[in-house]
Order: sequence, then structure tokens, then C-alpha cells
Amino acid sequence: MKKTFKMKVLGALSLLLVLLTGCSNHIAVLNPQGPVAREQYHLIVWSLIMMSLVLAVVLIIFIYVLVRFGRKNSKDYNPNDTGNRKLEIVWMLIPVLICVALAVPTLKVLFSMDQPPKATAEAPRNFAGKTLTIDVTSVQWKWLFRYPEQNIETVNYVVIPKGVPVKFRLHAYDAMNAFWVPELGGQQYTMTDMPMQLWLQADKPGNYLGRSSNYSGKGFAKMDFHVLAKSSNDFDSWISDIKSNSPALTMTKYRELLKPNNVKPMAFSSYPKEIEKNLNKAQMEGKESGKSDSMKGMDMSGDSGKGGHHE
Amino acid sequence: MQEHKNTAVESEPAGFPWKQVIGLILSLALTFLALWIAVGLSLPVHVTLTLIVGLAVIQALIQLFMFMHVLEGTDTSHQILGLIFGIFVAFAMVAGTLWIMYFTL
Amino acid sequence: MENIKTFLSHFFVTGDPMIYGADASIALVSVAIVFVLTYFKKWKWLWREWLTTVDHKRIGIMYIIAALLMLFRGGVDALMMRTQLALPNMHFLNSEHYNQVFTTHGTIMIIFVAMPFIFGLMNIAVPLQIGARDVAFPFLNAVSFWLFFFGAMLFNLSFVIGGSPDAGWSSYAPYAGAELNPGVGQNYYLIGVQISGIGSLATGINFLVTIAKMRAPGMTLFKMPLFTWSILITSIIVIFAFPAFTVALALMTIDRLFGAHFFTIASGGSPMLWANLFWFWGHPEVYIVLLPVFGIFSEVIATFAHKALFGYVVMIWSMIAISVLSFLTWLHHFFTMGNTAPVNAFFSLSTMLIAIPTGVKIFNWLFTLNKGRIEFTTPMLWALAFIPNFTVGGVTGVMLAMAPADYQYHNSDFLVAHFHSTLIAGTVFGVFCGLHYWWPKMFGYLLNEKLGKWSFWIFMISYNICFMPMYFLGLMGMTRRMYTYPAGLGWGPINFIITIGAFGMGLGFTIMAANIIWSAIHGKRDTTGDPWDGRTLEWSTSSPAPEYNFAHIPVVSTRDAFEAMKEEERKGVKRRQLPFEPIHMPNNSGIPFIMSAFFFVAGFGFVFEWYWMGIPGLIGIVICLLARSFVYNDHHHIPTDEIERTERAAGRFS
Amino acid sequence: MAASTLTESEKRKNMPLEYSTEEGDLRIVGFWIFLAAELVLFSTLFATYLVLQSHTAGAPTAKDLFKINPVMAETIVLLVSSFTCGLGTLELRRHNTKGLIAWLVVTVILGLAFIGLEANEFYSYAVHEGAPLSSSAFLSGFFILLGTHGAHVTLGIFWVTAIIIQLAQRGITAVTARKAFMVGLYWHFLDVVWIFIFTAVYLTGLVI
Ligand code: HEA
Ligand code: HEA
Ligand code: CUA
Ligand SMILES: [Cu+2]
Repeated sequence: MKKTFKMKVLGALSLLLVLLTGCSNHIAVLNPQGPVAREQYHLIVWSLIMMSLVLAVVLIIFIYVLVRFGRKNSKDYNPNDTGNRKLEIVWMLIPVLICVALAVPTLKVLFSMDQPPKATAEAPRNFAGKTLTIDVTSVQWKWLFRYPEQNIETVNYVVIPKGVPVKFRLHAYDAMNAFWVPELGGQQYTMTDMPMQLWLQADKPGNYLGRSSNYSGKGFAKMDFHVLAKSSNDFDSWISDIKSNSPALTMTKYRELLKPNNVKPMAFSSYPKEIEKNLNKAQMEGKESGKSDSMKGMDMSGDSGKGGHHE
Repeated sequence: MQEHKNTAVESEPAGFPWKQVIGLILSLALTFLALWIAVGLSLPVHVTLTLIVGLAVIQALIQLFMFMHVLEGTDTSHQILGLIFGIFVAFAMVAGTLWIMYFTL
Repeated sequence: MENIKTFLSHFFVTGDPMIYGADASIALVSVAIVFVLTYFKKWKWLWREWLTTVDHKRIGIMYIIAALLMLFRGGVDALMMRTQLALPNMHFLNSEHYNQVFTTHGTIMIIFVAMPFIFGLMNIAVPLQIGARDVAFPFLNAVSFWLFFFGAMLFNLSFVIGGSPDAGWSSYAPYAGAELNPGVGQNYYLIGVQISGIGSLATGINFLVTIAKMRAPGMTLFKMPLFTWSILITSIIVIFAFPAFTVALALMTIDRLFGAHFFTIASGGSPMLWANLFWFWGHPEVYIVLLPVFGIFSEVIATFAHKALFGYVVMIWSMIAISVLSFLTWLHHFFTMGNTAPVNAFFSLSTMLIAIPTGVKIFNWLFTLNKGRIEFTTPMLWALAFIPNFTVGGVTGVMLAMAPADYQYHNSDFLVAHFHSTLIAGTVFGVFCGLHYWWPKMFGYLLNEKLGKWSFWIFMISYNICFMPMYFLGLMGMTRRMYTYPAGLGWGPINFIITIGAFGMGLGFTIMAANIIWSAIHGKRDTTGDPWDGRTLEWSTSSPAPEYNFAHIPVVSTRDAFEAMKEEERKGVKRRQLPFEPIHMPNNSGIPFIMSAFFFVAGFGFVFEWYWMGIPGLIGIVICLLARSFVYNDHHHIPTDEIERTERAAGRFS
Repeated sequence: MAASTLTESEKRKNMPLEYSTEEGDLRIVGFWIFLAAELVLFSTLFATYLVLQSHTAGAPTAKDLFKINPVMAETIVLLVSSFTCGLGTLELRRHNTKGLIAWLVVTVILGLAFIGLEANEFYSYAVHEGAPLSSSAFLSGFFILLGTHGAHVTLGIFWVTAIIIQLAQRGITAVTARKAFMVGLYWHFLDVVWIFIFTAVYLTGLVI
């Protein structure tokens, strides 16, 4: 009996070790590649330590009582031991302390997520302000990326300069999805009635896998995309490459993109301006019977500053 | 089964139903008062809202105590605790939802 | 002719061998049931003894049978998913089919397994534990059961007629709305769950009143058994959480059937509002399926540690704290929907707070074991295994509660692992524990211990093989609800291990089913009514308990009332044999069954938007209600000589 | 709460008729709990309405639609019906079957009047103003919140009618007394809900 329990614990621990060492570079969340993900990573590691502590205490007491009192005729059997105020206060207070220890960094990281991360690189020449804004629209089952400052559009992949905070403004055309690039930072939903923002930043050049994490139907499993981080120079030359070598996005082509399907990555040297007007609203053709003033009291414009989530 | 002595309940005397009539008059008066505050006065919006919601709560209490006999029963703590929990959850629902849905972006 | 053919091919789900298989097996099983009943002339028996019964013990048994069948269906769904995910790029299920399977799996497991299993156990045990003859409203109790049953039938019908829902058990708008999800599948979800939800609400009220008002004389609140306490608190959560769900389901139904715009994309609807309303119910729901098993564990651990529960009063207050907090945390399911930092902060903290009362309970259980004389019976094994395994699920819940960290876990397999750790190590271990514990009280014989232990070990170890690796899968970036994944991400081997664990759990469950069948034939009879040396009143009556539960209503003076009575007997205090008095019992009634059948008919009509069928169904319901209102003699008396005969047969009268 | 059943049954002997049997006592408590659950049900509808209030999507708004006179008429009719229902309960306590039936009949008539007024209001919005439930989230919220209340009132009318019949058949007994008392609770509760509709829907609709 007791042996089996010990074996189980040992087994679980060794499995953990194998997993941690064997494929740590596969564990995207534990392999942060930017300041946002790193902050979250530190929080996660801290919580893992605390939780292991809690689990260890429970396991130790558990194994102790089973070993000690699991025998047929233990001498210390005492049916009158049915309460102990002091002990109960102890195991009320210690969890309170643990919760405080978890809550403080949680709140710190939570509120810091509202600010853009610190830029760690020289801003590329082509855009001012040391941040880059990209409009993201999820469509069943693909990702559209629009660079309002560079006036280009890509599908299912996005290129960013390394070391520069990128403000992703998130929109949805139809179903709700969620924009998640685990190596760069946590996710946010994309919703039709509610544009939101997500700051991400990559430290190094690299290719990071992102995917939708909120189920949206048939093609959802294949709704992934790549984030390519490049040095400033490479980023600039990528922009000019797209500008000169890719086709323009026409309205016809755009409508085609709005159909529910999975598509290959694409890039367009420009996009029709009228797309931008309707960015923040659903555009379900023939389904909309009038314009909505959406939620009063909320600033829905997406980039006006006040009240933003990931400002 | 004619005579029932009420000890746990205040007895219902014969004669004019004062309690009910007062309840009616109060609720009508409060209704018109709320209407007047909302339409007749032009107070700042949040003041108006506070006042009329307050009046609605008073009216609800009138119904509860004057008509619904909430303090009756073999053990009234059941219904009172039930109502209090219900009010707590209802409040969490309305206030929470408004807080969440009006403070997002 | 063509028309009929297209209609039928839409009506019956076609083109999938698995579904043809299901069609065929449903048809075969139905024919077999009809045949057996007719052959053995059992129709009348079925109707009189079961379909019209208002006896809480029989209703409890029916709940449990239905829950076990649904667990089988939900488990088969799980195994299908696990087969599909065993290897990268598998072609066992296609995307549409996989999506339907996880939706039905989640919905069935939570609403048609966990809830009815718990309702079944509480029906069996609560009236007996408080020394009552029945629940407060026996008729309503039957209505609840049949509403659950027909709701579940309606939901399950979707598999073969019309197509299953595929929007997940949380059914998020706008994907679940008519714009993106036309067809009848989602209607099945909305209406099937609604019907059984009405029954759940009624059960909550019923048990709250039962426990509040029908306790044996002397049993004050703080002398109640802990299982009864847990049901009291659970009932309160049911009563106040379900109305929100009722409304949410109704609003989405109205969106879909009548073109309203609550959760739609167009015309100002707010998809986020759905998430808000759903989780307002959904979070309390997880405690609805957890607190009762806390109660079960408290009973079982005390019984088999042969010690009264450690910290009884604190155990109760911590459950009360959980019930209040459970209504203040719902937003933690959508931390990533763009709430402002203060909103997320509030709900982060309120969620973490739940760890404290839960922790108090864990330590109190551990200290109940401390200085005990632990006896490793099958129910005790389930209860012991709960402690470490559930703690894993609980602490990962606290990790999820840290909002900015949740941005990295949300909707990943880390989350899936968390909720299976709580739902399986908590709820499933708990109901299995209760099942073994109260089985003799239900049927008068014990389940086999050897088979029971085998099924326990296999299930418990497989559970760990299945769900521990899943945490890593989540951290590796695999999200839930993916029907397939590419090779090369390192996900393949872990998924394969998980699948092995899943099948292991299937094996464990199969052994448990075998145990039930084996023990029905060879099981050890329970002649004393007290096979475990129990501490609470349900063990003071015979097994199975007679229709009227107790020939004399017991009088209680302490906690663990039956233990105290036995103690007195050991001290030689003789109990006087009181004369019997006629017992007042409720009559059976066919109305609950018929009315619920009308619900089914109406529901089916509305699923297909066939108002010619839906509206007559509703009228049928109203007629049943009116008919009930005019029934006046709904009670009968059991005469003393019959009581005497029954007691004598149980060896309790001489 | 700690009272045992023995003393409860003693207490019952001194209570009004509707509490005098264990069954009656249990049902009244159960019904209170049910009403508390209804409170949450309506609060969910209120929350929904308040969130969607401004989501008018170009369709008519609250200011466009609401007129104060019909609303006041509905309110007064319902308040008075709550009063007559209260008088019914009073007659019940006085064991006056005729008086009870009479007040219940008046209550039903007022209930019907309320439903008539509300149906008229709905009709004028949906048809005359061209603003049915499918035109915007705001209107969906409005029609369903008020419609749910109206459906409750309608059900209440059927219920009171059934009880009037039973009272006529059997007079005031422990069972009919309980039923009459419970339907009274239900009716007053619907009045409370209406007060909040009046405040949160109509008055705020007129202010904001
Ligand atoms: C029985 C079911 C059950 C139970 C009991 C719980 C218990 C808890 N759950 Fe879980 N949860 C679910 C079922 C359950 N959950 C389900 C089904 C979902 C997902 C639904 C879906 O999306 O489909 C979910 C999702 C979920 C989320 C949403 C995550 C996301 O979507 O991104 C969160 C976030 O906070 C969360 C937190 C918690 C917490 C803090 C607890 C706590 O109650 C746990 C408390 C217990 C302990 C902590 C262990 C014992 C304590 C000690 C030993 C004391 C010391 C400990 C500390 C001080 C830490 N749960
Ligand atoms: C009480 C609730 C409960 C229970 C008990 C379970 C039990 C199991 N669940 Fe469940 N699960 C949920 C609630 C539950 N689940 C919920 C709410 C979801 C979310 C749904 C959603 O996303 O909407 C989910 C989702 C979910 C997923 C995620 C799907 C996805 O997102 O892609 C997976 C994947 O592995 C899974 C697996 C399992 C397994 C292997 C079991 C096993 O424990 C099952 C074990 C039982 C059996 C296997 C019994 C059957 C027995 C036989 C068939 C006998 C014959 C078999 C053999 C001899 C081998 N579940
Ligand atoms: Cu838009 Cu909340
Ligand atoms: Cu939760």
C-alpha cells in the first residue's frame, strides 16, 4: 500500500524531470523570447515553486498518516482527537500568506501589462515613436495582419522588428478567436463587438509560432500563423520587398479572404482604405440591419488611449 | 377548524384593512414621486438614478412587509436567509455584469 | 420522393459509419428492452414500481443508473477523442465530428453525469441521514428526475437525428449563434440542457427545504452529518446559480429561433455577454459538483479512520465560505477578454481566496486520519486518493487564477488538465466513493472488494498517466479543441501517453461495471444494515431501507447520531420497543413522467422549429400542471401490521 | 433554525390555517425559496437589459418609444391588483370564503387589464413604430424582460383562476388556504418586479 504511493510520487517526479530536460525548448511558455513573456514566465515559475511547496506539505502529511496509522493495530489510535483550534488557525494563516505572496506579483505584472514594454533596440528608421502598430483581424480560419503605417497587408504570418514594442490591435470579423504567441506573451481574445490591444515584443530575430486559442469551428485546429522577428535592417528590406514584389489587395480579393476556409500565407503591397473604416465592427454581409453605437460609455475606437487594456 | 389563535403572527382584526390601504397609498405615492424626480426635476443623472433606485427598494420593502408577510412562518429564518442570499446574488449579477461590461476595451 | 429522401438524409445523420453503428445499436437495444419487458410481462411492474414512483430511494437509483450510462457515453466520446489525438495528423475523426464529440463529452460529463450522479447519491442518503421518511416534495422530486432524464434523452438524440451541437460545452457566442452555426445541433444543446436544468433547480429547492425542515427531533444544524451539510450548501448554490443559466439558455434560444440580438454579431448584440452569463452559472456549477463529494469524503474518511471528523465546525464554515465566494469569481474564465486591470485584479484575488477554505478542509481530512485506525476499504481508497490528486488540480487552479499568468494558460491543455484533475480526482473519485459506500444501503448487498480495488488502482494510476502529462502539453502551446496537430512540435509522444492513460481509465471503469454485475449475483448480503460500522443514521435502518425508511423516527442528541446510539448499546442501555403507528406516505403518480414526456415532445418540436409540435407539447405541460393542482388525495397510510411484517422480515422486530 | 420538528408541529397548531399542516408549512417555505430564485432570474434579465440598453443599432431608442401615460396606467393597475390581492389574503385569514373569492376575482380582472395594456404597448412598438424584438439588441432586451414578467402575470392569472374554482368547490381548507396564500405571494412578487421594471426600464429610459 504505502509502497505504491511512494512509487507513484517517484514516478511522477522522474516523468517531470524527463519532460523538463528532454524537450525544454519545446515548452514554449517556459521559453520566453520577449519582455512580456518573460514577466509572465517569472510569475509562473514563482507560482510553480509555491505550489510545489503546498503539494509537498500535503504529500508529506498524507504519507506520514498513512504509514503511521494505516496498520491494523496502531497504538496511538485516539478517537477523541477531533479538533485543535491552534492547528486550524495555522493552516488557515499559512495559505493566507501564500496567497499574499502570489497576489502581490500577480497585481504588479497585471498592471504592468497595460504599459508597452521597454524598447530594447534602436528604432528602425522607417517609423517614428519606437513602437509599431499592427491591426489583426481574425476571420474563420485565418489571420489578417494590416500595417497601417506601412500600408501593407499579410495573411497568416506577420513580420516585426526585434526589440521594438508592437501594439497588436485585435479585431474579429466573425467568430471569437484568441491571438496567442506563447514565446512572446499571453493571449487576448478577438471579438466583433470589442477591439482590444496586445503589446508584444521579441528580443531576438526568430520564428515564433502563434495560433488561435479560442475554438471557432471547423478549420480552427489549423488556424496558426508565424511571427517573424527581424533586425531593423532586415525588417526594412522586407517591407520594401513586399512593396515592390507583392500584388495589391483588391476589394474582390479581400471578400474572398473573408470566406471561411484555411489559406496559405500571403502578402499584399497595399490594401483598400475602405477596409479600415469598418475594422472595429462586424461586417457580416447581409446580416447587419443597421449601424450600432455599441456600448455607450466605452471607448471603442481602439487607439484613443483611455481605458485601454493593453495600452 | 374555525378558531385559530395566532401567536406567531399578528392577528388580523375585523374592520377596516388599514395596513393594506396604507400600503397601497404609500406605493402609489412613491411611484409618482419617482416619476416626478425622473421627469419633473432635472437633477444630475447619477443623483436621479440613486434616488429612483432607492425609492424602488423602499417600495419593494413595503410589498414584502405589508403584503407578503415575510416575517411569518414556523421558522422565518429560512425565508429571510433565502431572500438575503438571493439579494446578494442578484446584486452580484447586476453590479458585476455592469462593472465588467462597461469597463472593457 | 426526392424531397422525402433529402428530408430524411438531413433528419437522420448520415454518411458516417460510427453513426450508423450508433443507429443500429440504439435500435437493437430498444427492441431488446421492449422484448424483455413484454416477454416477462414486466410493463405494468415497470410503470407501477419505477416510472411512477415518488420514493426518494428509487429515484436515487434511477439517477445513478442514468448517470452511469451517460458516463459510458461520455467516456466513449473521450476515448474517440483520445484515439484521434494519439498521433499527429490522425484520420480517425474529421474536424466536424471531433468538434461534436468534445461538445457532447463536456456537456454530458458535467450536466448528465456529474450532476445526476450527485443527485442520485443525495436522494439515497440525505433523507436517511436526517431521519426523515422522504424529501419535502416527493412529487416534485419525481418531476426533477424525469425532466433530467428526458432532457438527457433529447440531448443524446442529436447524435442520430439532425446532428450534434459543436460549439463546446460553454457554447460561446457568436460561434454558437444562428449566423455562424445554423442547423439544429445547437438547439438540441440549448433545449436539452434547459429542460434538465429546470429539474435541477427544483431539486435544489426540494433538498434545501427537506434539510431545513425535516430533520429528526434533536438534530440541530450543527449536529447534522457533513454530507447533509454539503447538500444543504450545494442546494443553495443550485438555487441561485441555475436561474442565470436558465436565462442565458433562453436568450440564446430566442436569438436562434426568433431572431433576437442578445449575443449576435449584428444589430448590437454582445457575444461577451454570453460568456458573462454562462460563467455566472458555470463557475458555481463546478462547486455544485464538488461540495457534495467533499461531504462524501468527510463521511467516508471519518467512518474508515474510525474517528469523528476533525474540525467539524470549521469544515462547515469553510463550505459556507466557498458557496459565497463561488458567486464572486466567474470572470476568471475570461480574464483575456479585454477587461481593465482593476476588474481582472478583483477576480484574481477573489478566486485565490477560495484556496483558503479548501485548504482548511484538506488539512482537516488529513488530521482526521491522524491518530485514526485507517481501514483500506474500496470507498476509503477512493477518498484517500482524492487528497493528493485533487490538491494537484486545486493548486493548478490557483495558478490559473493569477490573471497575467492565465494569459499563457487560457484555453490550453494546461486548463484541460486542471479541470480534469478537479473533476475526476474530485467529483468522479467522490461519486465512485459514494457509490461503493452506499451501495449496500441501496441494494442490500456489498460490491466485491477485490474487484473494487483492482478497478480503483487501474483507474487512479491511469488517471495520472492521462492527465499529468497534459499540463506540459499546455505549456508547450497545444490548445484545447484541436482535432489534429502537426508533427514536429514535440506534442506527439505526450499525446500518445495521454491516450494510453485514457484507455486505462476505460479498463478501470469496465472492471467496475463487471463488479456491479458480479456482485449482483455473488455479492455478500448485508443483513445488519450497518456493513461499515457507520456513524450516521442511514446505517441504523435495514438495507435496503423500507419504503418508510424508519419504523420510528429516531431521536437525536449528538453528532454522529448512530455511533452514539451504538455506544449506548455497548454500555448496555436497552432501547424500549415502541408500538408502531400508521405511517403517512405520498402516493405514486404518473404525472411527472407524462409531463416530462411532454417537455420532450415540446423540446423536440422547438429544436426543429416545428411549432405544430412544440406548442401542443407546451399545452400538454400546462394540462399536466392543472391536473396536478386538482389532485387532492395524494397520500396513503401504511397500516401498523404491514410495518410489523416488514420489520419482522428485516429481523428488526421480535 | 435549530428548532426540532416536534416543537415545529406544536408551533403549527397556533399558526394560520395555511401553516397548520406540515405539508402547508413546507410548501410555503419552498415557495419563498423559489421566489428568491426568481429574483436571480429577473436580475439576470435586468443585467442583460442594462448592458444592451444603449445597443440600439440604429433602431428606435428608449426615448423614441416610451410614453409615460400607458406606462403609468399599467403601473397603477398592477399596484392596485397587488392591494386587492392583499385584501384577499386578509379575508383568507378571517376565513371568509366569499370575500376571498371576490377579491381574487377582482385581482384576476386587474391582471387581465394589465396584460391588455401591455399587449397594446408591445403591439404599438412592434407594429406601429416598426420596432420588433429583432430590430436591435436593446429591443430584444426590452421585449424579453417585459415579456418574461408579462408571461409570469399570465401564468398567475391561470393559477388564481384554478384556485378560485377550488375555493368554490371546497371552501377554505388547510390545502386551499395554502394555495391561496402562495398565489398571493407570487402576485406581490410580480408587483415588486414591476416596480424595478418601472424604475430601471421606463424611468431611466426617459432620463438617459
Ligand atoms: C470540480 C471542478 C472544479 C474545481 C473544484 C475547480 C477549482 C478551482 N478552479 Fe477551476 N475549472 C473547472 C473546474 C473546477 N475548478 C473547469 C471545468 C474549468 C474550465 C471550464 C472550461 O473552460 O471549459 C475551470 C477553469 C478554471 C479557471 C479558468 C482558466 C481559464 O479559462 O483560463 C480558473 C482561473 O482562475 C480556475 C481556478 C480554480 C481555482 C482557484 C479553484 C479552487 O477552488 C481550487 C482550490 C483548491 C486548492 C488550492 C487545493 C487545496 C488547498 C490547499 C492544500 C491549501 C493551500 C493552497 C494554497 C494557498 C494555494 N479554474
Ligand atoms: C465530469 C466531467 C468529465 C469527466 C469525467 C471527463 C473524463 C475524461 N475526459 Fe473530459 N472533458 C470535460 C469533462 C470531463 N471529462 C469537459 C467539461 C471538457 C471540455 C469540453 C469542451 O471543450 O467543450 C472535456 C474535454 C476533454 C478533452 C479535451 C478535448 C479538446 O479540447 O480537444 C479531452 C482530451 O483528452 C478529454 C478527455 C477525457 C478522458 C480521457 C476522460 C476519462 O476520464 C474518461 C474515462 C471513462 C471511460 C473511458 C468510460 C468508458 C468506458 C468504456 C468505453 C469501456 C470500454 C473501454 C475500454 C475497455 C478501454 N476531455
Ligand atoms: Cu464592448 Cu464590452
Ligand atoms: Cu471557475
